Amino acid sequence: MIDVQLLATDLSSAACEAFVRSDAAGGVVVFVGNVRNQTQQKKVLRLHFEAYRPMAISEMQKIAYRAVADFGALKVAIHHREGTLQVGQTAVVIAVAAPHRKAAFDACAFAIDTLKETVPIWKKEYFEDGQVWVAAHP
Amino acid sequence: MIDVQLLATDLSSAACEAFVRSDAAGGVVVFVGNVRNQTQQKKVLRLHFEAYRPMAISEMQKIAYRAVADFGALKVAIHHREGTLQVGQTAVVIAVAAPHRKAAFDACAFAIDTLKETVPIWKKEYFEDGQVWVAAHP
Amino acid sequence: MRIKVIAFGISRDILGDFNNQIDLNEPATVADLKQLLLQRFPDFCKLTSLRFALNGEYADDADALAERDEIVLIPPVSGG
Amino acid sequence: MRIKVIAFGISRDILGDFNNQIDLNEPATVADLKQLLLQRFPDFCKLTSLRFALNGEYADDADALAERDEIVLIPPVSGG
Repeated sequence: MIDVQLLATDLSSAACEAFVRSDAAGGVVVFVGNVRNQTQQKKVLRLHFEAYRPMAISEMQKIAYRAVADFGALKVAIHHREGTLQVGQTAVVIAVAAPHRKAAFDACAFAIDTLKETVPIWKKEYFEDGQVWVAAHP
Repeated sequence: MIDVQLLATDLSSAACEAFVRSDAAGGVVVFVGNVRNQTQQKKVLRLHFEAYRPMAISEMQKIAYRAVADFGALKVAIHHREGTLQVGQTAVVIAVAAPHRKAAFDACAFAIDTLKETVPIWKKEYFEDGQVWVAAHP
Repeated sequence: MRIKVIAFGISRDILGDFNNQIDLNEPATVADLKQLLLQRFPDFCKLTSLRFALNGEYADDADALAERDEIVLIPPVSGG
Repeated sequence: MRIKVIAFGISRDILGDFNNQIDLNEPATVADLKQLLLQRFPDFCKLTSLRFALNGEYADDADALAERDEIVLIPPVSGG
């Protein structure tokens, strides 16, 4: 019912969408988070994700199960990258299938919102003049 | 900026996602609508879409432009099927890219909600014991 | 004035083997056409809605009709 | 009681070449550990938040610590 992975290789939104497909699912919503070329008007060169692996995976699994239990999702895939990413590369893919589209939209938005709050993964952004751990300081 | 198509052949969510990708887009949301195996507890065998083609395309273009103008989307792809579809096949794909995820979610949900209200495409569902034009009657 | 209406989905079923030519007194509006259709084909009354497109755009009831317009009956849509 | 803390992201930078071993009087809670860390490494006070994980789950301030626990500092996360 759920497929959660923390990967050091390129993510595939097609694989996530294929996992959640079923004949009972009328609506599939896929969120793809990519590395932007800038953040607050500063040019981003690349970024690096580091994760507390076992807990990152267990927290993503909790999110996926809540998408099923609380939102009525049928299947959920969450794939997150670790390691170094270039601009344009995919950092996260979340695919949610549900009988109807509203549940799929709500569950997918819930999943990415919660992932950004609870999953122990840290992003360091590299600029031309330095680097910063994202969100560390107010 | 937009890619709107009404197709008699299999839809590709990968093609829609690839169209909307850009280095400035941090969030991509893709909605995939598939043919369910049942509707209101009745087993669906297949369905058939018919469209008033020129207006269906122009109404989908309006939706895509509004996703850009009103929701801040950077790029939008809307591909819709016509003809006969089997259970599990894809009826519609909507991909929206935006700098941030909330705009991408809101624009994608707006697009599919509005498509279902305004685009002149009609769906006939085939059951074991008959067929019906969907939504025609209260 | 003779008007030709194009029908899709259930509206084509309701018109049946009707030749889709309708005679209206000039000047005529979308509302006049709608009234005539509902009288001659009462099954249209059972639909959730019935809209009209004039030359590829949704029409208002007050829009005037002309002989060469492309007039399309739009029963409830169900794409997606 | 000697506790070993594991640090990720900016919390590893803040601890620097510190050996990550911390001595606490028993019984000790997450709140005690947090207080000690904030005193010895004031840069933690500048963070938006600092949470702790105990054996792979988020811990509450009142949770008791034991020597063999896996204690991980969780500065503001930024996945996705």
